[in-house]
Order: sequence, then structure tokens, then C-alpha cells
Amino acid sequence: MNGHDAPPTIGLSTGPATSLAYHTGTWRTERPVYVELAPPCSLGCPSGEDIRGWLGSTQEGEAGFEAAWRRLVAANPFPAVMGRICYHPCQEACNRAEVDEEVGINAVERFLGDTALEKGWALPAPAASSGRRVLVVGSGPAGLSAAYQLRQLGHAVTVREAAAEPGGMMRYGIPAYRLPREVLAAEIRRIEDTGVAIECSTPVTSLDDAQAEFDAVVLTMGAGVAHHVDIPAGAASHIVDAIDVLRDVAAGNAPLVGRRVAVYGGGNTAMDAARTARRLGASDAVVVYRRTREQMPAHPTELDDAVGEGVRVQWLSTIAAVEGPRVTIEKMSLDEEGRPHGTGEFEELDADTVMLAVGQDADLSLLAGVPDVTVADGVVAVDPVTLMTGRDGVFAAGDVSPGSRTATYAIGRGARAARAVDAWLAARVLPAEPVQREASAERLNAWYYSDAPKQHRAELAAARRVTGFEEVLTGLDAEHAVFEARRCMSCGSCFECDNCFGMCPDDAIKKLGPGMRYEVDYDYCKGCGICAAECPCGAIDMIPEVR
Amino acid sequence: MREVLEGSQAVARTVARCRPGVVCAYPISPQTHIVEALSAMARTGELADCEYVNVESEFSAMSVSIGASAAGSRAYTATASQGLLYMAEAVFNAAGMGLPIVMTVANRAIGAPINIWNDHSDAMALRDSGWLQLYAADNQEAADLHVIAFAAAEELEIPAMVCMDGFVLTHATDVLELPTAAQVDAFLPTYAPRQALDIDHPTTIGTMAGPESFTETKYLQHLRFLDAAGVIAAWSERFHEAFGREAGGLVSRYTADALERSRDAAPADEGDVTVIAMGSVLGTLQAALPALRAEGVPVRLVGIGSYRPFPAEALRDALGGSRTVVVIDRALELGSGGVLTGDVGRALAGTRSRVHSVVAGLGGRPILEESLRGVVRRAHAGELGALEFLDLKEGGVPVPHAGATEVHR
Amino acid sequence: MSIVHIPFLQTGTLAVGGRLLSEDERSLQSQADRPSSLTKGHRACQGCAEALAARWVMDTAVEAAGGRLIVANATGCLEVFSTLYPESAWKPPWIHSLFANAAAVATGIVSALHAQGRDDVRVLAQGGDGGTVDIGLAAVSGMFERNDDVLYVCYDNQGYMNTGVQRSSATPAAARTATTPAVGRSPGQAFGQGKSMVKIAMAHEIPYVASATPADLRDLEAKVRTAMSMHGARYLHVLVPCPVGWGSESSQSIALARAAVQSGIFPVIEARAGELTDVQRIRERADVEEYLRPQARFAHLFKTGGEDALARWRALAEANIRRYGLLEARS
Amino acid sequence: MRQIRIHGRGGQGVVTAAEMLARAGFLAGHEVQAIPSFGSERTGAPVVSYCRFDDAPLRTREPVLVPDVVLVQDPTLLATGGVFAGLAAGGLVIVDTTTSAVEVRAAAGAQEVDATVVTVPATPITLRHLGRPKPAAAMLAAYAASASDVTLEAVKQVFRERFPGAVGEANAAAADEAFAFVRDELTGTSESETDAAALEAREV
Repeated sequence: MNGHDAPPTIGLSTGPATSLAYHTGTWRTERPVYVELAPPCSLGCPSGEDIRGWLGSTQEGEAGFEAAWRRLVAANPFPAVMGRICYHPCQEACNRAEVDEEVGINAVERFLGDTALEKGWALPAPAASSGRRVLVVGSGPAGLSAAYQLRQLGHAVTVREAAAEPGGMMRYGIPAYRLPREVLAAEIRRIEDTGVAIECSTPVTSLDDAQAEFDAVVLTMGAGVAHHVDIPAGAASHIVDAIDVLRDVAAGNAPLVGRRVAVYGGGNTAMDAARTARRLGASDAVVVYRRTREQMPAHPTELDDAVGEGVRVQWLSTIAAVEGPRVTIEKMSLDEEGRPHGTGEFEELDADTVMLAVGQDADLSLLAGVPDVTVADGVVAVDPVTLMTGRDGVFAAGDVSPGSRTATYAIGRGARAARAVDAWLAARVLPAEPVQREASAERLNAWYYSDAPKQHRAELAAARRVTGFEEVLTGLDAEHAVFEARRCMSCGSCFECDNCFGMCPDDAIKKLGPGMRYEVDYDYCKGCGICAAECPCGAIDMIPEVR
Repeated sequence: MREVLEGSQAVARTVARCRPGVVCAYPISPQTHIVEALSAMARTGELADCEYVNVESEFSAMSVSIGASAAGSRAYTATASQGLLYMAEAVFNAAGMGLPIVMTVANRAIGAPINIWNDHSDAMALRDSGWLQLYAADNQEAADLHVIAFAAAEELEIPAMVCMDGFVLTHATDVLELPTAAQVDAFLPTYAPRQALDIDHPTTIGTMAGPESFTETKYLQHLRFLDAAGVIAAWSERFHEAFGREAGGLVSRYTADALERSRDAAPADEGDVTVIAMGSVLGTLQAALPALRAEGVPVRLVGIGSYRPFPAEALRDALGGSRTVVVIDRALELGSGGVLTGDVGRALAGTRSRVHSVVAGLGGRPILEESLRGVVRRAHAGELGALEFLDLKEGGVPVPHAGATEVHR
Repeated sequence: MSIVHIPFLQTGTLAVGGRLLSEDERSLQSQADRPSSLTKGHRACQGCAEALAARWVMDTAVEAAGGRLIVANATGCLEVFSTLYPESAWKPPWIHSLFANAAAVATGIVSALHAQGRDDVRVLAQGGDGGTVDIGLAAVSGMFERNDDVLYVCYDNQGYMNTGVQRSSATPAAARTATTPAVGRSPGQAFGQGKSMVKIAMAHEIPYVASATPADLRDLEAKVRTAMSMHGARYLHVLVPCPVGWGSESSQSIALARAAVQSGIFPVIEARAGELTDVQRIRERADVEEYLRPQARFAHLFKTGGEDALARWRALAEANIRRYGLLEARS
Repeated sequence: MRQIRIHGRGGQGVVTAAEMLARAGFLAGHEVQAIPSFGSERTGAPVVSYCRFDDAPLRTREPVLVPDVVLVQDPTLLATGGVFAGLAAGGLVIVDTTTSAVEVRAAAGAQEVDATVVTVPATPITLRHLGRPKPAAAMLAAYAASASDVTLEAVKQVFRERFPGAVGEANAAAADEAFAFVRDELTGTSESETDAAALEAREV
């Protein structure tokens, strides 16, 4: 080697970015892995909506609305309806409550539902015909959900409804001031447009006949029969079932209830009945409930709305007797376990009508004399996975079967029944619902979410409040709906905030482009965990390297 | 044009004619007149396209020079003594990075005790810093050496110190002939660094070298340093051709009779007493020694022009086997002897020369002609010890007699 | 702050990016084609905030300079982990000379460019707290007072981490280091020592002084851009948590920077010509404990006898909050 | 070779005097060398500088040990000793003073030294012309008047070159007056120790 000709830079200088030759990934003992976890909203949604997904599409604004709606109706064909009447357990579960307050999921759902109706968006076209025919008995939320999903799967579906109009409890149990009839009708019509045949005033009276005509039958007759309690009552007493009143009102036959109405019960039906009584001319509507506010089964917003309309509630009270317009009330007290007991102390209440809203029973008349369909606890017993009754090819969902008696639950079970029927028709085994890992609040890094301008949030809250009152009839406008959707933290699912990409000290995250998310460059990732710690939505796990 | 000039002015003007891009310095005696002059020229525009940077320390002066040189500009600085030591870390660094900075060292003693006068302790302390060290015998050579220093340093990509005796040269006024701007432009190639901080060709300069590459890095630097001797000699030769006068080179030879400097002077003979020296004492030796020849003392004189790289081969050639060698040394290696003597001894290892070390002129002690003659006489008589201190005041420090000492207080 | 506040789009200004952002609202670090001036393959420790902040700073400066930036780097972790021969993790022209001289080397580069008539190339110098606040202070101060056209960036990890975690004059009170062990009557670094490089820089009345942390990328990018829009001496002081030196989890480097700011311990400020011109207000007030507890160097504060030191830390935070108005509403 | 030593105090321009003398000598055709006092002298401290003229290039860097000429810019230095030290036999001593050569010898304790002493009130003359106590030009003019190896014109020229404009002219005027004063002194119109003939003999 000639020193004069040797590069003067040996050991001193080198080319740029030559460090790429050194793979620091060998330093790693833990590796970051992108995960997709179930958000609490979806886990809490009985309808099984991909809430995070459709909120995500909504976030994109106008351009994303239809995609959002399509993601929504994949699980629930009634977004406009449910956007009004759902008690939104999703929001109770929402992790954002830990940051400020939960995302107004229900309001956005209604916005999407209304937007779809306004734009006339059609439900997806069904799959190719399977050649199989399925009967759905009853056209409530469970029935129509099952019918919709079965039709989507390519089956010919007929819905038979005993009542004159379809909708079940959505039509006959929920007053129009909460759910305008044209909204319900439009969403049902849209299901019919996919090819579902709905035959009203057509009670099904024989399961054998039905099975002879159809390849499978789904029972969704609901629980429209009022439960009765024994109350000593005089002949002149005017005692009616609340559910009948609601049904009559819905059918256009408003009954006379008088000036003073007492409603016995503490559920949502009791609230609807009391509010309906007010609308039927009662100046004094009193809810008599055995327990306390905290124990009341009615949704708190329902109670608030009722009280807001002048309904009074007598807590810790039972109706002991009714004699003409005179109602005898016994005061109750709670024991240590929270059960009410009579105190022997009585008072009187004047009521022209007493409405009983102490619960509803399943309509099981079809099953009389069908021994292989078991009834337990007043409902049809089903296999918990397949929802099939004791009789082959006969399934049940909704209020007639076990479980929560809410529309959202009914929609979810209807859809589940549809998948079960589809599997059964194809002689497939329906897998159990997968157990999903939850994106719990402690996985999140909330710091990144609280940058919303405060005045914007205040405006939004005001806009959201009025959505509870059908009287006002104001939903979110597009701007507010988008803003609200953007409050979604996308728990457990990467939403491409770029934190991992930007905050990697080792430049070891590749950004793959819009919608493509990221990829860890394991050649260089040292496994420090900053990406996981700073991921706002908890979508990165650090897992031990196994070498 | 022959003119009367202070050494510092001569150096400053010559440096300016080498067209440095950046001059950066921190004042320290006896370097000040050089940088004062350069700062003035930068202000007046006489030194065009040049940034003169005032800094807060010698360490920063060298660091600014490093940055400037790495960015592709010809960089110059000047210092002395404590200032050289204060910048020492950066001095080594500049050499390690191969940045051909040129620095004037106005040689001065190192404290304590603090002493502002001339000797070679400062530059000697940094003899292994990886810089070329070129020593000026007089102010003419001090000026000329800067042109050679830029040329050699840039060809080698090794920085160069031009060492000139503080005060004795820097503050002395002589009749000089400076290279003109046109002459320098014709002589000195444009600075074209092989590596620089270039946005169009980005490089990383100043990496860390681990045990697996450090030895090789140093070995290559060593090979380049070996090449340096030839490059220095070649530039001196070119200078002689271009300007018609002696400057630079590895060693300076002097004629046998009048002790006039001449590259053509014959080597010494075995029987000669040869005095080896470096810096301005060579002039005093030129003046002092001819009288000895009249006395019959066969004295010869050899100057060291390049201390780093040390010109062992050229020195042996000039000595021609001279048996008695006297090194007039301007720096002391405590417990050992003259610093230059060590290098001479290593160069003459295995020869039959006997090397005497005479430590002279520490801290500005005037080197008197008669004292030098005495040393040579005694060497010739075989009475000179291996190590002696010129004009050492045995038994303490008496009050010096007026006029013969530095008593200018 | 000069920071651009973007509309709330699921996340706001505090995340690196977001798929909903328009092109002009994106941080540089969110861009797939960012310069990555300090690229992969460097040998910084896991979770090194200095490596991260250096890329952020450098990328922004490179972009602001139109790709024409030269960098001078002091000795220290940043230099060692990025340039072990024959590898370099740097993309711009980059030079390392010594520990104490990055500012002076940068001055040399600037001077050379000026002499060459190049006004299209910008110069950045950088170092750790040791190279800036301690050993390099003279050169930094000299560069400041001459108002040389250099952006100097100090990555402050509060100690000599490169050499094994010894105390520097940027080490905070009570912190345990290898030379301020947590033993004796006042364990760790003594209270009342250390200096504020930000205030020192401001005292030079240079055109621009700012502090920042890796807990706020957009603020940091905005400050680098602001600095790069100006000429003369500019100083940016970036707090960079060091998992090794601080005894913290490698994943917590950004969280600790956040806690330092939100507790009031590290004021994030901007100053021009010596005048304080802006202060980043505390957004979600944190107790100093949130900052201190995850760091092993402060473990003794949470044992018996540490109460007094903890109280003094709270007082330090309170003093900053008062002095800089960190809790005042933005005007 | 002619060797000159200049005594003065820091601030009086002793270094300048040596350099200007060298320049003037160069104009007179000599090889020249000026070596200033080295060091950190502060204003008021005693300072010396040296100058050499020769026909051949000057090589030595030895301080002037045996001066042919001594210039003393401040008479108060006489008493500190050393002014006459090493003076070559028959040397010339020029003292900036308003007193006489006799008094100068007495002050220096050099009554018996083989030397020619010339006195010149260089500082008063310079103060009149320049307004500042920088008597170098007047002293060099006194030297020019006392010896033939530099000329008054050369002295005036080097000061005019170094200090263009009024300062140069003031120095030249002071030089003229000092030159005239010394010439008067040497030709017997004022007190003198020697005569022009003696000085001619000392020419280099």
C-alpha cells in the first residue's frame, strides 16, 4: 500500500446512510405487533354492529356517509329506527367517557339512517338464489332482521304477520312521538325491496303446515301479551293493559282514558303508557312503582322524558286495590337486600283509568300441542348457539325466546338465527360466536384525543340533546355528525394517526399509504415499545421474541 | 521588491497572498501582530473573499479552522505557547481528519513559570500531533514557508505548522522580499479538497473507529506522513526554481567556508564538528561560527527545516558521517535532554557520530555568539558533555548584567 | 407558539399525523417520504429520545433548508451511536470533530461558505448537554455573541450518559448519577446547583431561543422552522429522556417528556432577542410525581426520608408555573 | 556593522524608533535589522530596542551587546544604570534632555566613559510639533545630525510614510528642529562634547 495514494478518509469518513448495513433488529427482546381488537361499543351492541367501522367511514365526511351506512346495515337494517329508539348500550361501554364523555353513537346512527332514507339508498342486492324457502313468523325487529339477513344470503323469505301492519313492537309498542311511522315504514319497505315477502293479517296457526310449506321456520312472535297481576278490583273499575293501549293508539283507535290515569309498573312500557296518556288528554298521569328510582327498569332517559312531560312517579308504592276511580296505594319499604315490603300504611289516589304495565308474555299460541318445542320460563327454549328449538328446522329469536327484550337484542338474535338457518339448510355446523379481545380503556393513550376545540364540543352536546325528543325532530346535521364520529377513538384498531411511524426512534416503521396502515421493519426495530405506548388506540401489542 | 518589514507583517501579507477563505485566531503574545494585520486586511478588503473570525479561545480558533477547512476553504490560524496547548485537542483532531490547515506558531515557552519569550517548548509538545512542522530560520523564510506550507499541506491533506521564533523573528524588522500576489497565484495551486462537506455529495466526516479499524487508520496516516518528506522537498525545490531563493526543505545546508545557506553545499566530513539547529539561532550561528574556521576549528552547520516529518535520511546525508555533532536545542525534555537531540540521535543510531545536546535559549534567554563559539571549541577539543545548558548560571540566578540579557523590564 | 393548530380530526395537533389531514396540515414526520436524515441502523439504546428528536429536528431543518444543510456534531451519544466506522446513519453532510467544539466548527463552516459566496447552504450544530452546557459552553457562547448564522440544538438528557451516567450541570436536583450517588444526607444531585442553558442563551440576546420536547412534535417542528426562517445565532434546547440514564422503561420516553412539561418542570418557551415571547401552557396538569416516579434515578424520593426532596421538587414546579405563567389561559 | 541601542519607557515609541531607524538606514543603502524589546512591558517601564546596519545581510539574532550608538529617549533612565553599559570605545550617546552632556554623565555615573555625549531636547521639541511625547523622529534626526549613516531626509521620509498626513508632517518638523539643534550644538553654537570631524571618523 502506498500511503500517498491511500484514501485519507479510512476510519474517518464514510458515505451517508451506510448504517443500513447494521441490523439493529437483533437487539430486540420484544416485538411490536399490530392487532385488531374488539371495541367495547361493538362488544356492547346486541345488534353486533361494527360501530367503530361505520364511525370511521363517517369521519371522512360526505364522501364516507354511504360507506358508513353500508357498514351499518350489514348488521342492522333499521338505522333510522334504531337511531331513535335504541337505548344504545354501546355508549354506556364507550371508552371515551374516560376522556370526556362518550361518543354520541346513536345520534350518528340516526343521522346515517335518515341520510340513507333521504338519499334513497337501497340495501345490498341479495346473493344468488339458494332455492330454499324460509318462513319467518312475526314481523317485529327479530323477524325482519332474520328475514333481511336470510334474503341477503339468497333464500326466499316470507314473513307472516298476524297484525294488520308489519313492525311488531316497533309499530305497536313504541309510540309515534318516539318513532315516526313513516320512518319505520320506509325502512321496512326497503327490506321488502330486497325481495322479502311480508304477509300481514296472516297468523300462522300450524307449525306442521308451515314446515310443510317451507324449508325452515323462524319463530319471532314476540312478547306482546300483557302480564297480569291480581288486584282486587270493583266492577266499576277501569283497568286496562298498557300494551293494549299503546297498540290501539298505534292502530289508530285511541281509547278514552279519562282525566286522571295511574300506570302501574316501572318499565319502559309504563313510561310510554304514561306519556301516551298525557297525549290522550290525561292531565294527571301518575306512575306507581314498587321500588326506587335506582331500581327502576325503565331507561333513565325515558323517565326523564316522561317527567319532563308532566308525568309524576310515586316511588315505593303498590296498588293494593281499585274501587271505581279510587285506587288504594300501600307504601312500601326496602329490606336490607333491596326487596320491597308492604308497610301497612295506605293512601288513596284518584284514577279514571288504571293501566297495568307490569310486564309482557310471549305469544306461544302457535306452539300449543307441539310437544317437541320446549317452553321454559315463559319463552321458547333454544340451543344457545344455533337458536334452534326442539324441533328440527324450527328456530326462534326475539322476545319469544330467552334474552333481553330490546329491539337491538332482537335484531342481533334475528341475524344470528338467519345465519343458523343458513348453516342448517346447507348442513353446515354454525360456529359459536368468537371470543374477542376487548380494546379496554387502559390500553388507550387518551392524551392524543382531547384536542377537540371546546366550543365545538359544546355546540355538539346541544345538538345531541334534542335528539331524544321526537317533538323537536332535530337530528345532527352533517357537520356535527362528522365531528361526533371523529370523537370515536377507534379503540383497538389502527386509524393511521402516524404516531408509531413518526415516533419510532429507529425509523423502523414503514408507512404503506392511505388505508394501508404500517409495517414494522423488524430488521431495525429494537423493540423499545414507544410505538405501543404512544399508540392512541391500543392497536399495538408488545410480544416477547422467541428465539 | 526588497523592503523593510516586521516579521509578523511579512507573514501576514504572505498569508493574505495565499488567499485563505477563513482566518480565525485568538490573540496571544507573540503571535498578535500577525493576526492584527490580517484582521485589518480583511476589513480593508486587501484580504478579499476571506472571513476573519474573532473567537473566544485558541480551542475555538482551531475548531473554526477545522470547520472551514472541512467545508472546503483554505483555513489559517496562528498561535503560540499556552494557546497551542489550549487548542491541543483540536490540533490533533485537525490532523486526524486530514484537514490541511496552516498555522503559524510564534514559538514561545510554556509555563509555569509563565514566560512569554521564545523557545520551542510549545511546538515540541505537539510534535506527535500529526502536523507538519516547518521551522523558519529568519523572517524571509518565515514568510516564504507559508506559501510552501499551504502547497504541501493541501497536496498531502496534512495540516502544517510554520514555526517562527516569537519576538526574535515575529517582532524583528528585516530587509525582506515578499512573494507577490501574482507570484503566489502562479505558484500555489487552488485548494481542491478530496473530501469536503458538500451538499451535493454528502459524506459523514469524523466517524468513530473501533479497535477493528483504528490501527489501520493510523498506519495509513503513517504512510502518508512518510510521503510527506518527499512532498516538502519537492515544494522547496519548486520554490527555489520560482523565486530564486532558499526556503523550506527538509534540512538546510550551509557552505563550509562562509556558512552561507546553499542546497548545493557539500556534506560535512567525518572530522567536522557539525552544529545542528532549528529556527532563528541558525542565523546567530551563521554569524558566530566563521570565526572558528579561522581558528582552525572545522565547523559545519546544518539546519532542520522540517521537524515533522523528521528528515532522518536528509540529515544523515548532510552530516556526511560527521563524528562530532552538536545539537543546539530550544526545548528541554526534562530528565533527558534536548528534544531535537532525541530525534537526531534516533536518526544517527548505528552511525559513528557522537551527539551532544546543548540546551539553549529557554524562555527567551539570548543566545550569544561567543557562547556558541565556546561550545563548538569545546566540542572540537572533546570537552563538551553529552548534555549542557548554554550560559547556565550555576549556583542560582544572579542579576543579569545590563545589555546582555533580556532585562527590558 | 408558532405551532399550527389543526382542526380536530379524531386526533388533534398532538398526534404525529392522521389519515384525515390535508397535505398542508401534515407534520413532516407523518410523511412517508420524510427525509429520515438520521436513518435506521444507528446504535442508540432502545427508546432513545435523543435519536428521535434528532431525526425530527434534522428532517425539519433539512426541509427548511431545501435539502441544503450541513451539520456539525459534538462528541456524545448522538455521535457515537450514529457513526461507528464504516457506518453512518446520517444523510446530510455531517462532521464530528470534538466534544467541546461543535459550535465553533459550525462557525468555521458558515465562515467558509460565506467566503465562498454560498448563501444557499445552512448550518446546524448539535450536541448533548455535556457538550453544550458544560465543556462546550465557551464555544457556544462565542458563537452566540458573534451572532454566527448557526442553529445550535442541544439534546438535553441531563447527564453524561455516553460515559456511564455521570452528573452534568444539567442534571436535575436529587437525581442519582454515577457521581452523585443516592447516599448520604442529601442523596443525588444537590439542590441549588446546575444552570439553565435556555436563560444563558437568552442573555446573549440572540435572535431566537426556544425549548421543546419529543412530547410535542408539531411544536418542535414549528420551532425548527421558525429558527430556520431566521439568520444569526439561534438556539433550541430539547429535553430528551434517556431510559438508561434515567432508569425508565424504554417505552416511556415520550410519556416522561410529556410529564416533564405537564408538571411544570420543563417550561417550553420561545424567546426572541432575549425577550420571552411565548410559553406553552400546561394542558393537563400533572403532579411532579408522575414525572419522577417512573425514573429509577429518583427512586429514593419515594422512600422514607424522601419527602423533603419531593416537596422541593413540587416547589420547583410551582416556581416555573408562576414564573412562566404556565397555567394561564392562552390570550 | 553599526549597532544601536535605544532606551526609553513603554509608550515612548522605543520599538517604533528602532524600526524607523532601520527603515531610514535601508534608505541609506544599508542592510538593516531592528529588534525591539521583547515582552510585556507596560507604559512607563524601561524598554530597550536594537538596530543594526551593515553592508552584508544581517544574520545574527544576538541582542546588541556592544552598541556603537545609544539613544536615550528619557533622561530619567540615566540614573537607573545600563545606558552606558557595553558601549563601544568612543561610542555615541544621544540623550533626550534639556540638560548638558556633563550633567548626563553625572546622572549616569559615566564621567570617565570613552564616549561622545550629545543632548537634544527631543521631547519638548516633539511636544511643540506633535503635541504628544513620542520623540522618536526628533531622536533619529539628532542621530542623523550626529552621524552620516542616516540622513535627515530619510528620517523624515520614513515617518511620513508610516504616518501619512499631519502626524507625519509634525514628526518631520520635529525632526527638522532637532536636527538643527544638534547641528548647532556640534558646530559650537551650543554646548557640545565633540565636533563634526570626530563624528565623521566614526562613519561606517
